[in-house]
Amino acid sequence: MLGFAFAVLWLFVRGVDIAEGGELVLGLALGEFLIGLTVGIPIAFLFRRFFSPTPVLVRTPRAVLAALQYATVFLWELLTANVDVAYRVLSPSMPIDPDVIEVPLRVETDLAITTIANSITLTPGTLTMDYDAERNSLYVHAIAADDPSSIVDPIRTWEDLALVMFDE
Amino acid sequence: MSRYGDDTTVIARTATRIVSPIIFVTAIALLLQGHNLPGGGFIAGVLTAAGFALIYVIFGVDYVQDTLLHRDVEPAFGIPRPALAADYRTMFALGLLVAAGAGVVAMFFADTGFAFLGQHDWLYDVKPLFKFHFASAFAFDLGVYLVVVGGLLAIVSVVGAE
Amino acid sequence: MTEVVLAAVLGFLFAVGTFLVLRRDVVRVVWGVSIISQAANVYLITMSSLGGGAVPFVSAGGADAPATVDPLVQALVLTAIVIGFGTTAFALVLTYRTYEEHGTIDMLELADGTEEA
Amino acid sequence: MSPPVAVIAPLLVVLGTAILTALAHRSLRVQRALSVLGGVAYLGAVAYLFARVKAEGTLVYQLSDWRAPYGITIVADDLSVFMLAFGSFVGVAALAFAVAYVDEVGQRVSFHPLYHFMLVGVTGSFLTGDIFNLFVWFEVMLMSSYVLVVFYSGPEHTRAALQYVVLNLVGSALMLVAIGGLYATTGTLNMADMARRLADPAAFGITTLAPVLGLSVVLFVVFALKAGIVPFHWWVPAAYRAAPAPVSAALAGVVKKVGIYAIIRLYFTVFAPADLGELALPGLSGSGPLAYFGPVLLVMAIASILLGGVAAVNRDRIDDLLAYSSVGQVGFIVLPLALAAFGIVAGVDAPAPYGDVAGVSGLAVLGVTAALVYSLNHGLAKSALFLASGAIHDATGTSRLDRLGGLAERAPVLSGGFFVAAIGLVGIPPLVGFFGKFLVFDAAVVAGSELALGGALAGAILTITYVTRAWNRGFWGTPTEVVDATHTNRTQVAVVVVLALAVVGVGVAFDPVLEAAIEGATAALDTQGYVDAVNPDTTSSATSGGGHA
Amino acid sequence: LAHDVIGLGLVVAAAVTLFSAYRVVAGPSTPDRVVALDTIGTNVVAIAALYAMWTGRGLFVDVALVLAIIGFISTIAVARFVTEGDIIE
Amino acid sequence: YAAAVALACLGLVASLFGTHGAASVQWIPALDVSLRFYVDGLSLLIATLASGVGVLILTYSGAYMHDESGQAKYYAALLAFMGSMLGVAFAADMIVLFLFWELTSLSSYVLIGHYQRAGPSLYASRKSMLITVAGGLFMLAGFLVLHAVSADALGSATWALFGDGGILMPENAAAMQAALAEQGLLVPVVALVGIGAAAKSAQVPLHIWLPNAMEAPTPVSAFLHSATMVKAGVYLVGRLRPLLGGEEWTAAFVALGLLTMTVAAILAVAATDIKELLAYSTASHLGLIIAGFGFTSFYGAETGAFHIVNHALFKAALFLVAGIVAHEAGTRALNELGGLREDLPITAGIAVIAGLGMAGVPPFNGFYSKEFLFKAAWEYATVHGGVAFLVPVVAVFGSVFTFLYSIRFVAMFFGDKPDALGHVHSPPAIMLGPPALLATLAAVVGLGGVTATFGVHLEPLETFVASVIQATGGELGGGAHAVAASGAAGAVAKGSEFTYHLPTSRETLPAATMSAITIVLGAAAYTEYDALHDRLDDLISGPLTANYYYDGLTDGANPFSDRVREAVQTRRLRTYATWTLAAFVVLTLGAYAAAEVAVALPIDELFPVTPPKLATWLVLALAGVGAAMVVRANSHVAGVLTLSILGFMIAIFYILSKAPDLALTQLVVETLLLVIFLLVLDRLPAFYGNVTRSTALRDGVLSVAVGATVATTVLLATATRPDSIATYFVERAYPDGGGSNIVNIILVDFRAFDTMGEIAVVSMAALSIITLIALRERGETQ
Amino acid sequence: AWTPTAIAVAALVAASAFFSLVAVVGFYRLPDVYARAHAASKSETLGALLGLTAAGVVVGTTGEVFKIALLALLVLVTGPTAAHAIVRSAYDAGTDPWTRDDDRNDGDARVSR
Repeated sequence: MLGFAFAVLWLFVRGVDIAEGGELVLGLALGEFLIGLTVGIPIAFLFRRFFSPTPVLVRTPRAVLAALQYATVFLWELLTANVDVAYRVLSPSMPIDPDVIEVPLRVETDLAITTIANSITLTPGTLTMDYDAERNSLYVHAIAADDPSSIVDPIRTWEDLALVMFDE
Repeated sequence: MSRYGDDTTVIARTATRIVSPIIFVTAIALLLQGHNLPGGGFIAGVLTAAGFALIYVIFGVDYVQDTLLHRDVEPAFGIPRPALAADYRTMFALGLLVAAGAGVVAMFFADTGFAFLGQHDWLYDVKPLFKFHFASAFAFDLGVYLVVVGGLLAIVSVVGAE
Repeated sequence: MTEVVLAAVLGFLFAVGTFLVLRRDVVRVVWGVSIISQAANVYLITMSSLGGGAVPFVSAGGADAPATVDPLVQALVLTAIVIGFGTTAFALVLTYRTYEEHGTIDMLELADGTEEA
Repeated sequence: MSPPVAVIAPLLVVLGTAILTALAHRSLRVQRALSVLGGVAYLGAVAYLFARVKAEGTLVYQLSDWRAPYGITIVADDLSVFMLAFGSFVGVAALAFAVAYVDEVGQRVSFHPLYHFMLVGVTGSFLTGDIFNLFVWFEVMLMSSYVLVVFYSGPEHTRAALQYVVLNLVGSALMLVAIGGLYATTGTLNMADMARRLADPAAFGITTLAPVLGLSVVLFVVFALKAGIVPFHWWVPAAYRAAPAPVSAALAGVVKKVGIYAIIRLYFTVFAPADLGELALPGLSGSGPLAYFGPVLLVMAIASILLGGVAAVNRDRIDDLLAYSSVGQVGFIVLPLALAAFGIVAGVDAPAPYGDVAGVSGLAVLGVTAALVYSLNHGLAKSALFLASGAIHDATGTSRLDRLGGLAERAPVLSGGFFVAAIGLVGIPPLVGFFGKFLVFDAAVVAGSELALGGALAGAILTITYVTRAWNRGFWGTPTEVVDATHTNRTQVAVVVVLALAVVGVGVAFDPVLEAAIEGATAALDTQGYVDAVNPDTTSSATSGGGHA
Repeated sequence: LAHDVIGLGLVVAAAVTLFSAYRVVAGPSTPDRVVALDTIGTNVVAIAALYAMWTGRGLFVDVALVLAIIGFISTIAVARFVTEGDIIE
Repeated sequence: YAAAVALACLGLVASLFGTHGAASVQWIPALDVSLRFYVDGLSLLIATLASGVGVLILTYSGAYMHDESGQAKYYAALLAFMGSMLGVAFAADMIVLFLFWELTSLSSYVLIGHYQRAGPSLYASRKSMLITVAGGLFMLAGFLVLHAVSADALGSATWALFGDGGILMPENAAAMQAALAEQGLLVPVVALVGIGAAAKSAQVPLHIWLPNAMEAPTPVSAFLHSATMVKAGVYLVGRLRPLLGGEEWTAAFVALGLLTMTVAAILAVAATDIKELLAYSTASHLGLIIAGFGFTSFYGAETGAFHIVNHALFKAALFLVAGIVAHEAGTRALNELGGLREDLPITAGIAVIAGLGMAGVPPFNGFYSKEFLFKAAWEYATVHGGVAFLVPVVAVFGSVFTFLYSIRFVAMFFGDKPDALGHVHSPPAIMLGPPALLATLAAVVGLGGVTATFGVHLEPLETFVASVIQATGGELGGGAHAVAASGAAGAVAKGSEFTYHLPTSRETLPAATMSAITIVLGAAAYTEYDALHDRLDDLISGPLTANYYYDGLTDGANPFSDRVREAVQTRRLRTYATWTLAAFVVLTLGAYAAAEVAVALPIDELFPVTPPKLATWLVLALAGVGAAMVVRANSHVAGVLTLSILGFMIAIFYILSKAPDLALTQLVVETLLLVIFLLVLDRLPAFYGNVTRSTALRDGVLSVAVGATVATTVLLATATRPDSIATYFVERAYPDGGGSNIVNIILVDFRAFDTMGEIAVVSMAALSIITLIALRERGETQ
Repeated sequence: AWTPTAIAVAALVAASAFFSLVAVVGFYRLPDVYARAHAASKSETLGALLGLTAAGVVVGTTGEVFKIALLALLVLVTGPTAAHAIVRSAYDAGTDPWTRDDDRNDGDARVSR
């Protein structure tokens, strides 16, 4: 079934045109989808071992809602983040006092950790520097860290969103 | 699951896990749409090689070897250390064979020279869905693809295991 | 369009390439060689002196044949790029082997290693 | 069968063998069997092609029959078939020698595919009909020879290989420059089409032919670098010494010839009909690019004869001596080419056997024939000598002359082969060497240039000095103790003897060889025959793309 | 309007590569050369995409796609190299 | 049983007696070189000499060296030598003559190197090979000139000396000579052919290989020297005499001949061991023959022809006697051989007959031929007057020394025997057979002269020598001088009848007096021979002998070639690259200058400035700056990163110039190259070669020259836009390429062959890297 | 012409150009590696993102919207990962972060070469 995901990905890569000239023609997409299937399944077969137990995200419906609102919060944070980074960089006196703070994480499936790390990097003021495995905590380099907690608690909000999303 | 991860954090690993299927699917896409969009065997081969190089960089050769292809590590005689090099050699030899074979086979079809007059693309299409015209220039592209992948991967894995 | 700028830049690239080739340590020589082969590839593209005209892709269905930059040169360059890459990779590994054999990578006392047998 | 597929047969055979040996890298015996089988099949395919070309003139073969300037044409005319014939013979002999000479591990790892790829490059560049393809096959040939030179990666193997690699990488970049320029000026990549466009530029919208000369010089530099003519011969001594004996035999016998062939093909067929007006430099008379190349080639030939000969006199390793002497012999090959260039410019004609091809001067035919015959002699004799020195090196462990004495007693068959090949090099009749030298002298006499005659005589005398020296030091005299411990293995000696007999055989039955050489020379010289064998199509295309001049 | 804004974007991209190339050359230590290189890579991605818009045909987009992948790969490779020597253990 | 083989071929030669034909089989019809054999007097003479003496030598050597190793090689070489000598004798065209000529020198090389362990024999064999082959090459050059000239002398160029259209046929020798004369090629031809003949038959200064060739076993040296090999040169001179006979031919060969005669005779007097003495005497006698052939008068031909016969008879006998003496007595030094008469009686008899013949004492056979020489010299002097008179003087002077050393040789059989020798026991019969036969033949010829005065001639010899004489052209009528003393007796009435008898009539007085003077002077000078001997020794050491030049040449060549090689093969890539690039720059600029190209700087269409054009300029500028930064990169990593920047810039340039999949490949290739660089870099040490100013300056100049050349090439090449074949690709790519990506169609469909070659390169790159790494563990040369 | 898509395209392209410049300016202004990496790669990713959305809006046939969407996703994922890899390698290189008054709290250093 991750071959199936690859078939969908193949649809994306080929860029089949669905709505060309008004109504959607599914025929072409379906043809492309079958090609994706024949291409995706061998790749899945090749990398069967690769995706270690990607959590079969059994889509209990609450996780779907969590994923949706995670995506919207993420997009919004993305926009605001870069504005004040841009503002912080462009203002003549650079109000930055960078320091490294250490954030212990509550999630421990490594897909969750990765999404947390990436979303942190994209949200304002923090960059994940390092992650050490046995303490399960992130070293975050904050650029405008006046106090650690104001940096830590947006990370917590991301976490309990991710907890719901990956439901463990 | 064996031993690594001393200096690649989980983020890098899962990022690679997420990105590398995209690389491979893109490479295959570039191969398949070689004919009427920018693509072809070279770029597909080089891109797949880059994808594998990324995997070697993140996961290391041995991890790829024994978990991906569970080949035992001991190289047969006369092969440098990663035993993968042995079947990269067969891969690029196979690629050469496919490329040359595509040429020679076309020689018999239209009894012309060693190449492919406009490909008699056997489009076997079950008519309601797709029509997939399978060019025999594609056979040549496939040969080029296999050669480039085998060659570059042999180079990277041998030099990498160095 | 920009013959002058292009010619100047290309001449300059070749000059830098040969300059690097003439240095003492092997890595620079290999750099010079790879710069020269990349510059030769760019030079090939300029040979078609790309005037106006579209991308060399006739659209699907193949109606018209607009004046495209000529595709032949691009095919030649593509071949040259990959060939250059193969040989440069080989030259690199060769320098690495040379270093293993001689212990040093500068040309001078590569020069007066004794010859035996 | 409709288009002559015989032209592509040698290339396909060698390519197939290379692929199959690369595939079968598990077991050595399969590789050996495949490799030798492929070599023999390649020789058969070349012989068949040779017979076809002799029977029905030049065979042209458009790959996947796209008309000539648009696809790649493969042309097998008398010149390339002549070169291919003895190139393949030397290649296969070196291969048979390598099976017994190169050590086990090397062979199973990748000797056979690489060697066959080199043969692919050689055949491709002999047979190809367009310039970029020539470049690609040069690259194939170069690439495989890089590796074969570093095959035993000892210290001074890598050093020699490093210089060889760097010089040739720069060379191939320059070749790209020349090819791009030629494409920009003439607008085609096909040799026949290029000759046609250079013949009357106006019909193809070519305004000035002036840059063609410069570009052809750049191309010539690359070929001279490959052929090892004098200001470009630097890689020769090091590479030949570093390479294993069969590889250096193949390099000396085949790769050097590819350079010579490229020079002949490009300058005597493709660029000959271009007239650039009168040349401005003092001392150059005539209006073709050959007027410029005549003196250049002459100077380089004399320089390489003297330098090679003088440097070879006091070498105390056989393959060192052979390396320098091959630099000298290349001078002998290029000298008649220079005279042929004079012949074309000045239009002197030679007596009987060469004088009666229509349209080209007799001296040109004589010069090119002399070059072809001498390159045949050089290919056979020199590779026999390299293989003999490899056999000696393998049998006694060293190849320093001052440690070899009295080999003639301990290994009579091997030394007999060496003697015959060395004598062939010296130019004792009835071996080929004599006819090569004789034709060179004849060309010099017919051209009436004492400089060439003097150079040739000096070269001949120098050859005698270093050959007698090598023979006296190495083979006569009291046997030293390393010589007493020799046990030559027999395939090596058999291959050397086969090549020595080929030298004698070709010398005695020189008549067909000379006719083949003369036809090769005429094929090289009349562009008109070449052009309308390929006959590129003349769509004076209404739609001149891009629309500005 | 879109046409000349995109033209402007192109110039901006060229400027960005110039400035960050300066950083690649004069950077005090290796990592921030790499940072500069990586920014150039992603920037060129945007450039290619913009150029796709400029010529109106969309086939530069999968050039941009490959370019993004390549930038990422080269950054990762250099990042590993900077930490400790050989990349493939 | 090799003798049986020789007998067989003597039989064959005997069967050719008296025939007068030409046989030819095609060898290389393309060059119309064919194996032409022509049988006439001169060739028959040489052939009988070669095969006859060959038979005797073979029987003699059967006994002489039946205890040495490597006999099979020896006999094979000897027979090969005889066969090739027969070939030389019968060859009727120049290439075949040259073929057998070289074969004789090759087989003599093998024969002289027979003792392949002894050092001096190796030295001698190399010397002889060098000199004879070099001489042969000059002769080849002469033949080529003859061939080139015959093209317009006889209409069609031929190699044939005889047979139809042969250049030596009487009816067109004159045409050839005229053609040679007005092209002014006569002198170089005489010079080239003279050098060839001189090299072969050991004239001064190329005689040096002769004494050293003594290292060979005696039958070989006897065979080589006296009978055949040096005859080859003489044969050539005799053969070409009717062709090139004129006064510069006379001047050249008479001078050469007489000079050799005196110098070799003096050296023979100075010699200390018998074989060396005989070697020098061979050289001087050959000088005499060549001087004879040099004269264009009838006496000249008589001298040459008759002396060839006599010389073969007495010299072969003497060499075999010397072999017997050396073999039995054990030493070859003259001064401890003496009084060998009472225990070598019949050899003494043989030596006396042959020795006196060599001395030219009447009534032995050497006397008649020497008297012919005096006659020729005398009437050459009377005709030309003035300085021509020192010709007879030199002839007499030389023959005095000849008389001296031959008496010395004979004297070692008489007198008392020094006790150092012990008893030399008599040789076995078959070693005595051949010398005895030769001595009896010599005696018969000698007595033939005595009986000739009484009118009974011995018939076959005279007809035979007569046929030889007019084979060499006899009296060369070409030329303005009449025979001043045409008052010769009726003996020369029939033009080519040849007789020899004692001097009876009056007008042979000057010749007879000259010979009398020689005998008296010789006998007088013989008394203090030893004083004469050691005064000659000390004045011939040092730079007077040609030997010194030869040794200087060969031994000097070795260090000279080392210095050349050191100068050339400095194992620095820098010098190689500079030479290559310098040659490249010079040749290209020379070509541009030769073609006076117009470099046009098209400034004008810099405008209109459009944003992508601006972007490409920026990118290109940046590429240049990046390349410059690579030079100043202070660490490998920095260099690699800037290199990858350069790669990025070039990729952007491809994108901006609408080449998307080029950009793709360039980018990905760039990344992989970066990865491989990084993989390799951490293994290399951080070594930064710092440059000295001077080298940097030179490199800068060279690289600027290279850059300028390339820039001009770019400007020139893009100046014009011919209508290229790309348009065809554009409109045919879709219909019968079957795809809309023209580049891919071109790569895969139109020019698939390049792609094929190029994937071969990629796979070879992979293979080679695997090889480099795999063969690393056992990389030591075996 | 001021069609609404043109306005959207112009705005998005302007924004992407602006963020790219911000990344470069951040390059110069910020003193040490982390801050540089932090500002540059983050706003650079955003710049690329906006440019891509502009391309998404503009492009002709909708065949390539999916490609651009995929490209956006790719930039979104690989951007921070690359930045993270770089910062971690810088951190392992032992260049300590610059703080306003050069004092540090509760961090440890692990140096390997």
